[in-house]
Amino acid sequence: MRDKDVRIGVYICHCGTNIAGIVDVEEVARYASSIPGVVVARHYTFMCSETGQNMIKDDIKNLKLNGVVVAACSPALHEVTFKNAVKEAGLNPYLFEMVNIREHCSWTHTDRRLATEKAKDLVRMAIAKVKELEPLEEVKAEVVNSVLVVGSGVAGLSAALTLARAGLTVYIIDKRPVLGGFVTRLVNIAPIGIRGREFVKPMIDELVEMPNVKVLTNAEVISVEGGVGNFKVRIRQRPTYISDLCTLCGYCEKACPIEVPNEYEGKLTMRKAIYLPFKEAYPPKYVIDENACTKCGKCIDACPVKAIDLSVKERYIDLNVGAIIIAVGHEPYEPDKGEFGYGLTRRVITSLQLERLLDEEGPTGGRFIIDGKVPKTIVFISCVGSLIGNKTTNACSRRCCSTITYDTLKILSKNPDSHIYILYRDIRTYGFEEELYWKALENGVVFVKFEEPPKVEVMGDKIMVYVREATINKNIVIPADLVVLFVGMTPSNAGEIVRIFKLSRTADGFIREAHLKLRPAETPTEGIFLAGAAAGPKGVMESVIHGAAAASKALALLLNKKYILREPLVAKVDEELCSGCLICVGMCPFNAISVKYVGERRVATVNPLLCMGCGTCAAACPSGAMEHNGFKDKQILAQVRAFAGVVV
Amino acid sequence: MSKHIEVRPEIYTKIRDFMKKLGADDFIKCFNCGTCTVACPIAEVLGIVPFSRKIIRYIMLGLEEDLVNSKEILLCLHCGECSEYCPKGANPAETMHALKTYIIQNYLLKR
Amino acid sequence: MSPKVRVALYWLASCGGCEESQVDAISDKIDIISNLEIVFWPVAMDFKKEDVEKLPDESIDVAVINGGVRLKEHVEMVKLLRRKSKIVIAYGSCASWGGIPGLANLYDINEVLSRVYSEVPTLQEKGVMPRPKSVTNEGMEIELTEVLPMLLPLDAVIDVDYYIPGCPPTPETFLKALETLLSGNLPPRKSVIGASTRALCEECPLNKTKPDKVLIKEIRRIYNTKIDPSKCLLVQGIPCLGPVTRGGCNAKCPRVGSPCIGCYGPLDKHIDYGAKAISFIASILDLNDENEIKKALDNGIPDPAGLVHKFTLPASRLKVNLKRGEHK
Amino acid sequence: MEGAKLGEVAVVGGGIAGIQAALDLADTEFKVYLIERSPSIGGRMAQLDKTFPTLDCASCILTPKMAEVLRKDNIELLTLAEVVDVIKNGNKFKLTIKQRPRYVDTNKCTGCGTCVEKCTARGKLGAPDEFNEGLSTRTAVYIPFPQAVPKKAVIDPNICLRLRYKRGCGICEKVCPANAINFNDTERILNLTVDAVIVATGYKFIDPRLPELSIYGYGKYPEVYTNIEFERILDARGPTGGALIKKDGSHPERIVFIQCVGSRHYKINPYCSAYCCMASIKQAILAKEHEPKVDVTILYMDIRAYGKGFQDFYNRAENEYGIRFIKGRTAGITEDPSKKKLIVKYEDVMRGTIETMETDMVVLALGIVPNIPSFLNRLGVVRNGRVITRPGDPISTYVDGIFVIGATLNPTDIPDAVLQGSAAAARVTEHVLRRKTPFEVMRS
Repeated sequence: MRDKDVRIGVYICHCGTNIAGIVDVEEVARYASSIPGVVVARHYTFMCSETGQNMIKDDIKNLKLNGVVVAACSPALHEVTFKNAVKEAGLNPYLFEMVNIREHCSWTHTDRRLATEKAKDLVRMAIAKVKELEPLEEVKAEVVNSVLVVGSGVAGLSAALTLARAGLTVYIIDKRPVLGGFVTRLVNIAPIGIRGREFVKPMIDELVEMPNVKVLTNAEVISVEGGVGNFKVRIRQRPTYISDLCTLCGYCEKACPIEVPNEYEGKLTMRKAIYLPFKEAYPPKYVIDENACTKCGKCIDACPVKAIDLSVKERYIDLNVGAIIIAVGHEPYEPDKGEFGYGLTRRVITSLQLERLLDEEGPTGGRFIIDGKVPKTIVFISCVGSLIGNKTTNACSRRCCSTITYDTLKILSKNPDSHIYILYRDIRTYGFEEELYWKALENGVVFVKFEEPPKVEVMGDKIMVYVREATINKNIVIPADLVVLFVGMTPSNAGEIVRIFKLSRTADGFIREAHLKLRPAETPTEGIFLAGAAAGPKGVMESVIHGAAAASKALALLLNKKYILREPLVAKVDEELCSGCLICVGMCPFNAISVKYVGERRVATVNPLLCMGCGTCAAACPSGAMEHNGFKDKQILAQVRAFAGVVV
Repeated sequence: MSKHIEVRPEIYTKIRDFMKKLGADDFIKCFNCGTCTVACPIAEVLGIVPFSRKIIRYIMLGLEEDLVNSKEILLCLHCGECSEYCPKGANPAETMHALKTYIIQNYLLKR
Repeated sequence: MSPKVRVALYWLASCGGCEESQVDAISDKIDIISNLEIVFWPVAMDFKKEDVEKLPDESIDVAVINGGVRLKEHVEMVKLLRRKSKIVIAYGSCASWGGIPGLANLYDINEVLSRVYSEVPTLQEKGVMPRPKSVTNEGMEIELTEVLPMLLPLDAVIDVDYYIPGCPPTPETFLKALETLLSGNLPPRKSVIGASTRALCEECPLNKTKPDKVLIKEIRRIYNTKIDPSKCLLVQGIPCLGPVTRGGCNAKCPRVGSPCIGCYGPLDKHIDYGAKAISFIASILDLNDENEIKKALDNGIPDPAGLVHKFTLPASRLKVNLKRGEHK
Repeated sequence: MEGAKLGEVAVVGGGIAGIQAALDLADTEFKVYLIERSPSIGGRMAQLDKTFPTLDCASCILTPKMAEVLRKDNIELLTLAEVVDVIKNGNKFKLTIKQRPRYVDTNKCTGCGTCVEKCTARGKLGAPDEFNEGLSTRTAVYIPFPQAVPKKAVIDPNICLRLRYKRGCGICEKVCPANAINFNDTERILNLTVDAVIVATGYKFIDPRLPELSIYGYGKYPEVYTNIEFERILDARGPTGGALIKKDGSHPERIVFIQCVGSRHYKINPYCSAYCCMASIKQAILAKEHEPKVDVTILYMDIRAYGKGFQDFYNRAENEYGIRFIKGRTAGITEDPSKKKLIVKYEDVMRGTIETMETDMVVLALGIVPNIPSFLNRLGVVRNGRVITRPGDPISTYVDGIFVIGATLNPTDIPDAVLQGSAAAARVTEHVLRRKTPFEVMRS
């Protein structure tokens, strides 16, 4: 209790006429000065101005104030201003309380008398709280100047490259055996027309040459501890079995007796259990598909440089990083068998398989043929898995419309005689990409808008696509040689990522950002940032930008920084009272509470760097041992008592 | 599924080529906004909606029979309002004009 | 030899368990007994009210009172004892916060009386209500004291110096409290003596078996659950009140596979024991769907007041005299 | 602190993209000059009532960022300032900036508003209030809007009686409690040398009075509004105090939104303006929240609900708020003078019928054009009215150190503008640090 020798200064702001127009500020100041413990109460046109701040500073020094109340605008606007003023005058800034008598009072009320009464109530409550406040010190923590980038798709590469170029140490990991992510499967990135693998190649080339970059493939994060500035991350790296001696000679592949569908070719072709994912793959060596490999050892015998060792075990790597960027990307929607005819014939393909068919380096050498024939009539069905289909995210996948129109142009340039129909819900070629839509139209592509999703029936050589054409008010059928399902983006492993990093997801299943509009590259956990399609459907260029934006946040946090300061408004355990019941540990959404021993006793302890001050633990603590700095029961109750005069 | 009308891509190509020769193939730009229908002074009066968008749809879908049976084309007065308002420059008026020729060549003459 | 400590013992609305625990505690402690001079103990010895009235004020060193204040007579007696005593101790849960009889506060007093005197099966004549004044068969006029509309904890009527919690307090608790009192180093007034300052979990041997995160998907009841007595009961879904209840009993119940029911009552920081209890149970219930939560609560806690306020209702913030059924 | 700076950067444009870039750069220890043409930062976003799809109050989420700009020691804010030229000089850029006079000493002005209250140039003598899109008037000395940053008065020399006639009035000078009025203030030319320039000059609306758009009757019928005007009507800080009312003060029974006005038009903007579908859906929802009985129709061509949470928002508008979505474009708006109703004729494309709708208000979802400052033209990074950037890095121009973000580049919504702002800050860091010996920073 600071009650006896408490010396409080109260400052009421006019905010021009914003507050003073409705609230009788003089009356409030007079009233405040009558409250025991208040040494001085003043009012001024603009407390936030230089003059206003000096008023507070001088009083703190001259009148030896040990508590300050400012009644002004929203703390979101000027709490920092006044805190700094209080600090500069030599008083602990946590002995200051701000009251919002603008948004909460003058702006919401019209009756001068009642608004003034309310302002008095609010001021009285704040004074009561200040009497119970305790000085607090900011938490200062050393930072590790390195960043972990989880995922090596375009977004991850973009982030890693920026960070590495700026000089931070970067760890980039991917669960796949090679870098590059989803984009490596694309033949054209709309609208720039660069092949996906070629797009990421210079990024990867630059990155792997940098001395401050460490690449880990086949690797996944399995646990995260610590907090902003100093995360302790444990990574599991599955064995690659093949050493850097590999010369890509390919003898192993020839010797391997196992064949499985090749996912890098959209499963249109087969590959061996030991294989090279694609030409430019990094790391430049063969990989073994653990699920397919029978460990028969034929490859070992075939390898002329003895690069293969099947006895390698998985390993665990512990990293210390200052920040983490989550760029785990998306997975394309995989239609069910029979969904729009998929899986019933080789002539119903997904947009991904289309990419491979259009690629000069793809299974058909870039000739647009299926089953040896050039498909003449081609029907595209858009929004499969995003807005229509068996399991939808019910969210637009954003990039498909531009890609579809771009792909039709590509097909028409190869086979000008093709007839292309695009069945769509809405054409969403936003921004300048509308021009792709216009180009597709001008090249004779027929667009049919549907309300009810089309139906697909396989009939011998032809695939019949049924849809209602609204303009002519008739049901039409298109006998197609090929149907391309434009599949949406679904969250990639987001459930697992969300669990490990203690994040949350939006209704569509993608990872939730700190604020959809103004903090799209951050997560609610400080020091963990978000990039690319992990946060929601995104194009290649948008992922580049998102990656750079996430990197910017990490740079601001870590570049040339030795320490970070955190507000001490966090949860704190009274170890004397804690019974070690562990209820709080399970409550913390940020993994900030752990167990420690005081002698024989087990008690909870809060890592102030991880605690985000949400207060959940304090509410859950059954014994009252856990309290929230600045919002302790006694402080809140003092306010309640001051308001209502009731004994609580 | 017998109620469904079959789309005829080759007919679409045929008509498009024909129209191209007449310099009237801007219709392929049509993106179905419906402005022409509202702009047309006779569409509503004569109850021939959606005109001229529907006619363009017939071509796009290769529904030749529907097309040559469309008396609407013959009713068009070529006032040019539709082309004036069309935000896409698809020139529906020109299309109607050229289609008259097509109908006459392919339907009336053959009969 | 120092003068003996003058002690008065009195019971209010009580089951007698408290007396048993007192006797258990000191019956073989000759050194303690020989130090005490019992001036009033109507349960065990023939003392009358007049005996106390005759004593000078503050001539009793310690008055130990158990049971809740249920009758007008109780009010008179405790006020008398307060006047005559230097230290008054609320002994047991009933005196401290009302105890189990306090659950009657959920009902109107007339409902309570009607339940007791006319609804429950009896061999006596049914429906005979207590009358303030009556004449016995022998022609003697007798007076009965009145029942108060609510049961009150002791400190609602008089100032209480110390509390000894428990239903009943274990003999060890009582001995520890006596030790504290006799040490001469008295703790601040109004504190709990003889028990722990921390929650029960600390002294529970099962606490070690808790996983890092205590989250449950279902609330189970003991009558239809096969309990593993070697594991934390809370983790098994049993709403054990160990985390929210004052320790000091040495976790007697959880030790034998029975959940803590909260008889040692609130901790120093609690404003409302029941609210804290329900809040922590709600916190660990790891369900998100509204219907699932409702199902879990309906099945697991059919009588919420009976669970979280079994011993503390009269001392809680819920001061309303609830009508039947409204507490659900 | 000066020595610790990584470099100096000019951010041109104080909208949300520029603000974000400036904040990130300041946090990364750059010295930032934030150059804004108007008297306050905030840009278009400051004019918005709410934002889609979260319906967050725009000023509630933007104002803290604006206040942060003021608080950062690393940011020097230049308002009323326009960059007239940028010359590349080795690794540096020389900027010539023209700063218009404010006639108010910002060091003295406390933003108390006394001068605004007393200013004689008001009403007919005032000027259209830019913040309210001319739907109300403002005085000659004014504070642009309640949350303006800096919250300092500014004098409009075009209508100020004292500045126009060089004598008389001057009442503001007399009433100002801080002695902040300075009628002798003059235009200044500032020169800056910086390591990099970020351009975030935003966009301009298509003029609704263009001959091609005359069919919509904007300017002819008073109840035809542009969407930014309608936003001001919805806003509590707006000309109607947030009341959804027509110019005659009555409440509308029906509102029709017309999409793609000046967008997706071969004679105006062939491209899509990307923001307007969601903006109209938002405004439709807000209209419903203001007046639950109002009947709202959106005439669209394609609903471009492409961003995160957009489709959900669209579905909610249709299913929860009962907003009607009709695919179709109108060919014109007429008025029934007897009923004082506007008549919108359109084709319901999905039903193939011509419909006529009587309505009280029409809101035009206006197309937008990148606002490209002329110095970018001179730097040679503009072709056909668009900024040319590197393929694969959409914010970096071919002039190293010049970055372009937000709607200057391409129609962009707020989250994308914010991301580009941060990304540009990252690009500047790369650009400046890589120019030094490689990995110097890492070794230190």
